[in-house]
This record gives sequence, structure tokens and C-alpha cells, in this order.
Amino acid sequence: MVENFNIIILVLLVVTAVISLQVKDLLSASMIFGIYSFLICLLWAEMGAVDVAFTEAAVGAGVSAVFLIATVFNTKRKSSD
Amino acid sequence: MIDQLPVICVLSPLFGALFVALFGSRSHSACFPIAIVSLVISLICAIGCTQQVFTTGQAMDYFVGGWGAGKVVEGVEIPLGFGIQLRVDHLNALVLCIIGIAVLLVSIFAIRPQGEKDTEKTHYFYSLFLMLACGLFGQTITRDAFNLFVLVEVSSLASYGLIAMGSSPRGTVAAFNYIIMGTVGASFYLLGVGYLYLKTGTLNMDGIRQVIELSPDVADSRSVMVAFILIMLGMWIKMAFFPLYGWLPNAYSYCPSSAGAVLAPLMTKVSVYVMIRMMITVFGLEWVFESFDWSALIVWLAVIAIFAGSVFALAQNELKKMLCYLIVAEVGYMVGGAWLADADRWGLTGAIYHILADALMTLCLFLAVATFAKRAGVIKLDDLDGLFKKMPLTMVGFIVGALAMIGVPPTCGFFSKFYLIRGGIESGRWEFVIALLVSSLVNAILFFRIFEIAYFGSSPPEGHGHHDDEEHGETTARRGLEAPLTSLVPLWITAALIIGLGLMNGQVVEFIRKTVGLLGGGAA
Amino acid sequence: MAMKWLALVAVVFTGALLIYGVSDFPDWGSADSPANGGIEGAGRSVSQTFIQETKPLTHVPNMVTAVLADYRGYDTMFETVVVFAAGMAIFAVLRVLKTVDGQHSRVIRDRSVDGDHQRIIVGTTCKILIPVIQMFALYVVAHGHHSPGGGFQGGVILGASFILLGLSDGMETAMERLSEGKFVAMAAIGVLIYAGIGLLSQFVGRDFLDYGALQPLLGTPDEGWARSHAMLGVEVGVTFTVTAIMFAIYVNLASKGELKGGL
Amino acid sequence: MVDFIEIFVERVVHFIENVVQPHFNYWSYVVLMMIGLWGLIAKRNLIKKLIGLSIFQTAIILFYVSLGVKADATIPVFDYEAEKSKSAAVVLPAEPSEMGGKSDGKYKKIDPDHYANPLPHVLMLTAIVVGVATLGVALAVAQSIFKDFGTLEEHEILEKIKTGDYVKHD
Repeated sequence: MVENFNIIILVLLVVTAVISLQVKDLLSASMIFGIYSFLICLLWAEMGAVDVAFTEAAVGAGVSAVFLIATVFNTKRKSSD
Repeated sequence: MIDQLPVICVLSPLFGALFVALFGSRSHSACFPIAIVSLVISLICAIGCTQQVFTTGQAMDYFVGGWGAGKVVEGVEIPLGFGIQLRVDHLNALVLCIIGIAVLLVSIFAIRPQGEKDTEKTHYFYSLFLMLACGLFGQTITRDAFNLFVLVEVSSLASYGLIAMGSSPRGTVAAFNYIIMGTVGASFYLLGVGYLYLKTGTLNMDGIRQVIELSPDVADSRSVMVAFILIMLGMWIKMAFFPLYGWLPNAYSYCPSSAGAVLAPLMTKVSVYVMIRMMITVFGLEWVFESFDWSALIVWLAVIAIFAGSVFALAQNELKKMLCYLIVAEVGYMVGGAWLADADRWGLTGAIYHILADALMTLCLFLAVATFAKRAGVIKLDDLDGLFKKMPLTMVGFIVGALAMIGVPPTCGFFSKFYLIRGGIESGRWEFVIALLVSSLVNAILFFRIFEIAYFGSSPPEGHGHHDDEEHGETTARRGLEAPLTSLVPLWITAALIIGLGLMNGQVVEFIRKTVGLLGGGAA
Repeated sequence: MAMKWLALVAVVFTGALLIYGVSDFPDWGSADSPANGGIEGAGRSVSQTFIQETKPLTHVPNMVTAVLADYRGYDTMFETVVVFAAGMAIFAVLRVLKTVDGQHSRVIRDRSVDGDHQRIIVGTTCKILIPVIQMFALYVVAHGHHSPGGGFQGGVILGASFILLGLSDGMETAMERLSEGKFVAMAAIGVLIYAGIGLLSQFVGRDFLDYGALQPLLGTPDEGWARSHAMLGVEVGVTFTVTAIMFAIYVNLASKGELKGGL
Repeated sequence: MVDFIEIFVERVVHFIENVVQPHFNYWSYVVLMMIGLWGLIAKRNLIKKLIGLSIFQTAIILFYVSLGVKADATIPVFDYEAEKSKSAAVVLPAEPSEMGGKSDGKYKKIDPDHYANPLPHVLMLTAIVVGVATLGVALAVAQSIFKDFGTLEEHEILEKIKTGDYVKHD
């Protein structure tokens, strides 16, 4: 019953999750985490959870990315792992 | 009016927190009266609920939003789990009272919160403190599995703030670890609730238990078992049960002392309460001990927890850290007691009684230690040198708490151990009985060492730089090192309650055992 | 290195446990699973009741809003309290109230020609954008009954518009619009509106958050409409708190608690 | 040997079709969650830990949303046109007729399978907001740690605690 659309997004989700944890530049990591949030919001919209998707688009892809970036600017941009 | 008490009990500290945030920044002196008034209202409501449960012998139900199960609203019959149910029954009535007492006493004690970066932050402190109280009351009183998660998060976020606002950099690091562990614990709980919801279609605790009892398919399914493991794991992280205790000692010993005095007695105990609530109300004791017979393993874990806590406590030379490791051991008592599958449920009774007793004992000790730190700068065990003479009145409170921790008869610590050991003997878990006795012995060694240092002094007077100390001590002795009444009164009330709870143990245990599922071994 | 092995063990153990539980889930998307269709022989499930009775009970087409603000309104109130607690916690942790030597660590942005150019372009664009964003945010709040949206989403977008102002025009400009005292009060008032509406129905003599009790006050034809209107009031309260706290978190994080300078 | 491989491939295909495919969403939530948990434990940078924590939380939200999905359902917003044009009322078998709600007049009895389950959505709205609140507090604590220790790497912080090389407040 799972549509191909879901499978594509789920694979992309796994890829972005791994990249955002692996990349050494924290600014990139925050941005890729924003992409991850947006992808998962697409998935939820597709599943019929429009309210959740809306919240995730505003909160996950928007505000929490800003919070992460604000902290990265005020601390260090490079990470050892 | 009486039927509104459960919700007022939760709301009162919430309104207090909001008013503190609104008016506290202008005048700090407004914070304290607002906090006291709101907590007194809460305590009165908690006592009123207990009184009601005691006289009627029935649990008090409250449906938020009027969505009571079975009620007909505009021609629609409302099913169970439609709205959120609050319920005060024999299990949580006394826990509510203890929370009310503890937060009220600590808020009196913290009239000037010590140890934070600057006193400008008083209103943040009180606001967080009241929200912590609100979260604790709420998670004790609620009957809805998801609502419990939300309230756990309210109290957790408040406690993260309280721990991290301390001046010690190590406290901030500990707070970060606590955030990570606490969030993972709450997430596991949330996931477990999701698995349960998938299988039962409801979030109401009674609703879930009814489905588990009625449908053997659900009861035997793997999902429910995984849900149970996840919920237990989540709560064990939150209560710092043995392998998952790493975050606790640093978090509680490096935070501001008035925050520590409320977090240490309440956070872990309420998590233990939630675990017992899950076992009795959500899954049902029959399912827990028969379908999922892990009692032996978990009692062994508890035994290790008790030993590990005691050994680590012996190795500490900082007073607060030592107490923190004792908390780890005490959590072992409660988890082990709850999982002793004896037919008459004496272990579980002992564990519930120990929640009350341990909250009071820990509160007493932490209040005393916070007073020592504030008045005499005591951090290490050796600093206690000769404190008996300098602060005799505070020391009295400390001694009562310590004797209760050891388990000396008129105090409640003795009776909780008595019931736990009775459960251990009846279920034939001798390892648990031995662990309890060894732990009492270790506590005795620890506290008598402290008494010795405080009474006779640890080293001869010609020690390093002791001259300064003595001069300092002399001047302060003239001014009076003894703590002010706002510190002493909470301490003494706690000490009196420790003895009172011990003397009243018969009635209290009788009350607790009216909890459904504790009498006759079956859940009704 | 030890952490990596520990992580591996934890991940493998938890993953195995979860997969074990997943293996007897009902199929994905099945309408008959207990969560969706209820237990066999036990009548309507809670979610079916939500779907079927939301319209008659509250006149709100968006079931999520009805469940969020009415049936499980107690949850949502504490969710707002969580946001408020987070704001207070961040203030308690990060806020620097006494500047030690009167100067803050960050140099205010340079006034070079290039910097000014950037400022003009970005600033003008944002000046055009921000009112539109704020209007959309208010629309989202107001239209939450009929379409996806509501207090949280609208509040976050409204908060984001202030954050955008802070990013483009400097934190001082944003703080002139919404100063510290204002947003802390706004956050508290938001929760107060929510809990106050609940308390109002208690004064009428019904249970906490029973919006139906407000029918005589609101003068609506039936209790359903009273619920619908009270939900809107509650959503406004949520918007207040979320807007204020999102902005508060941002200004604290961006300026290390000094509320000056900023990114 | 070839037979063996064929059987093996057959088994795998069978497994995927019957076990993984109906639960694909659930499997992928487990995978995402484990990635998050791995990041949470193994990464030493505190910000990385928090990104891991967020991934962990969104995976749980994905799980909840997945369990509310119905294959042929629309979003949980009442659809006037569709409901008006329905010819006959849908009556659930388990439901007594006297508690049928207001089925007279404007609209007919709603078919619950026509709409996605709203309850998980509501719960997850709460969880998302709780998640961002936790993230905010954690980032504030991380900045506070950076203020005192000058680093966000866990091993360096532990090293500095051991040597006492950090800003001490009185």
C-alpha cells in the first residue's frame, strides 16, 4: 500500500539525516537538518496530517533551524565529528 | 466545590507561575507571597482530596471539559477516553499531599534562593519552581497516558532551567546531560504510549487496561510487551534506576541548593509513582507478573542498584554527592519492592509507602545540607568539623533525617524497610532482603561517620590553615551561625513528619492497600 | 571510541526491540486497526467518535482543531505551559542582567559601504515581506477552524516575522517593536487567556475548560457555537504565548542573553 | 549453489513483500530513530547531539502519524460538498440507533473511514512544540557551556573539568 512517493521521501530522509550528522561544518549540518524537516513535512502532508505538516514546516524547517544557526554563530562552526 | 479540587490543585501553581512572571520582574518581593499562596491552595486541595477519598472510600473523578465517560452531550454518548480524566484514588492521594508539603516547605526555605548567578533572577526561579510543582501535581493526578507525557515535560523543562541556572559550570554540563537523558526517557515513554494506542485505540489508562484484560490477543501481542518495556525504560531513565543513573549525581549536586532540595526528593519519586501507576492501572498487575514475568531479573537489577549506590556513596567526600548516590540506592529499594511478585503485594505496598517516606527523608537531608552550605560553607564531609556546636538546631533536623535513612524504629524509614523486607521474605527473594540490610548498614556507617566529624571534629586543631577557620568560626559564632527561622521551620516540620509518618504507618498502609489490585492480589 | 561501541549496542538493542514490536502491527494504512477502527465488539472507537461527532458537538469542520482545543484542551494548555516554561528556563540560564563592565562582547555591525548596500537590499525586501507574513499568520490563526492552522502555527509564523525583522534590521529595531518586558508579559498573558477561559466555565458552575458553559455569556444559539467561539479565544491565547516565546528564545540565543547586538 | 541463491532471493523477496512492505513506514521510522539515537550517543559535539535528538523525536512523530493513516481517507477536515452529495447515511454496525447524533437536516451521518484519524495528529502537534521547546533550552545550556569552557566538544569539556581549566564563578 505504500506509494513510491513515500519510499522516495523516506530514502531521502535517511540520506539527509545521515549527512546532517556526518558533515563537519555545523552550519551545513543545521541547514541540512532544515531540509530534513521540510522533507518529513512533505511526507506528513502526503499522509493526510496537514496540521502536523504545517507545524513542522513552521517549527522544524523554520524556527529550529534559526535557533541552531544562532547558536552556531555564537559558538564554533567546526565540529570534530 | 469539593469535586473541583483535583483540577484546582494543578492549576493553582500554574496561575502562581504566570503571576510571578507578570509582576515579579517589577518587584521581586511580590514573588514570594504569590508562590506561598498558590502552593498553600494546592496543599489544601490535595489534603481535601485525600480527606474525600478517605471518608467516602471512593476515588474522585474529574473530567476536564465536561467530557465525562457515559455522559450524553447534545444527544451524543461520550465514550471513555474522549476527554481527559483526572482521578484521585488511594494510590495517589498521599503522593499528592507529600508533593504539596515538599514544594511548600522548599518555597519557604528558598525565600532568598541561593547559589544562582545573581538575585536579579528571583522571579525566573519562582516561575520555574511553580511550574515544576504544577507538572508534578499534574502527572500524579492525571489518568490519561498522553497527558502524563505533557506534564512530565512541563516538570522536566522547569527542572532543566532550575539546574542550569546555578553558578557552577559543572552544573551546566550536568544540566545538558540531564536534558539529553530526560528527553530520551520521555521519548521512550511517548513511543510506548504510541504502541499501546495502536493496539488498544484509547489513551485513557483504564480504557487501556480494560482492553488488555478483555482481549487475550492484545494482551499476548508483542507490541504490548514492547510498549511495556519502552515505558519502563523511559521511567527508569527518569528515575535514575541502576544502569541509567549516570546523569543524576552531578545534576542534583551542582544545582542551586534550593532547587536541589525540591528536585531530589520529588522528581525521582514521582517517576517511581508513575511506574507503579503504569503497572497497576495501565497494564494490570496480573499481566505484569504473569504474562511478563521478568520479576527476577528486575529485582536483581534493583539489588545491584542498591549495592552500587551504597558503594559509590561510601566513596564520596562531598556531602551532596553522597546523598545523590543514596538516592540511587533508594530508587533500587522502590523498583525492587514494586517488582517483588509476592501474592499479598507487601513489596508493592512497601514501595508505595517508601515513596512517601523517602520523599520526606531526602527532603529533610537536602534541606539540612543546603543550610549547612549556606550558613557555614560546608561542601565536603571534613567541613562539617564541629558543626554540632555551631548549628545545633539544624543538626537536630539532620539527625532525624539520617536516622530515618538508616532505618531506626520510630521513623518512617524503619517501617518502609519493614514492609519491603516482609515482601522480600514472602516472595522468597533473599537477595533483596540482604541488599536492604547491607544498605542500612552502609547508611549507618556513613551517617555515624558524619556525626562523629560534626561532633568531635575530624582532625586535630593544628591542621593546615586551621587558625583562620577558627577565627572565622569564632566571629560567626558570636553573630550566631545558626540558620534563620525560614530555614529551620521547614526542616523541623519535615523531621516531625518523618516521625509522624512512622507512627501512623498502620493507618497509612491500610489506606494505601485500598488501592485496587493491592488487596487479594488481583486487579478489579 | 568506547562511546561508539556503546552507541552501537544501544542502537542495535533498541532497534531490534522496536522491529520486534512492529512485526505484529496491523498493516500501514488499514482503517480497521484498533487505533482507527476500534477494538472488535467494543463499539465506536474514540477516533471514530471524534470524526463523526465533532460537527454536531462543536460546529468546527477541522477535527484536529476541535480535538486540540476542546476535547483534549487540557493537554494543549499544558503544551502552551511547556513553551512558556522553556522561555522562562532560557531566561534563567542565559539572560545576562548585570553587564560587568558596561560593554558587550559583540561589536555592532560594521558600517562599511558594502555592509550598507546589503542592508538596504535585505532591509527593504524584509520591510515589504514582514507585513505580509504577519497578515498570513493572523489568517492562519483565525482560519484554524476551517483549514489546517491554528494558534501554534500562526504563533510560530508571527514569531518568525519578528525574528526576520531582528535578522534583517538588527535586534535593536526588533526589540523596539517588542521589548523584553512586553514579550514576557505577552507570554504570561497568553497562558492566562487560555486558563482564564477554562476558569470562566468553572465560575459558571461547570467543569474546567467546559466551553459549553459559556453559552449564556457569548449569547450563541447553542452550546456548540459557544465551544467554537471559545476555541478561537483559546487559540488566540496560544498565539500570544508562542509568538512571544519564539521571539524570546531567538533574541536570547542570538545575543548570548545580552539582548543587544545580535547576529 | 544456484538453487540456494534462488531460494535465498525468493525468501528475501517474500520477506520484503509480506513483512516489510505492509509496514514500510514503521520500518523506516525505526531506521530514522536509530540514526538519531546513534548521533545522540556517539557524536561528541553538543550541537550534533541535539540534531540527533531532534531526528530521534521526529522519528517518533513519524510513527504516530503513520498509525493514524487510512489508505483511502482524506485530511481530517469536514468536507461539506462530499457529505451533502452522499446518497445514504452510513450506519456503523456496532452503534445503537438512538445515539446517532443530529443526522437530520443539513448533513448525513459521517463515514469515519473517509477521514484520517485526527487524534495522532493532535498528539503530535503537542510533541513537535515540546520538541522545539526542549531544543531551545538545550541550545541555551550549550551556549552557557561554551561561555564557561570555550568549547562544545564533549571530550574536551571532560578534559577541562578534570584539569579545572574553566571559568569559575565565585
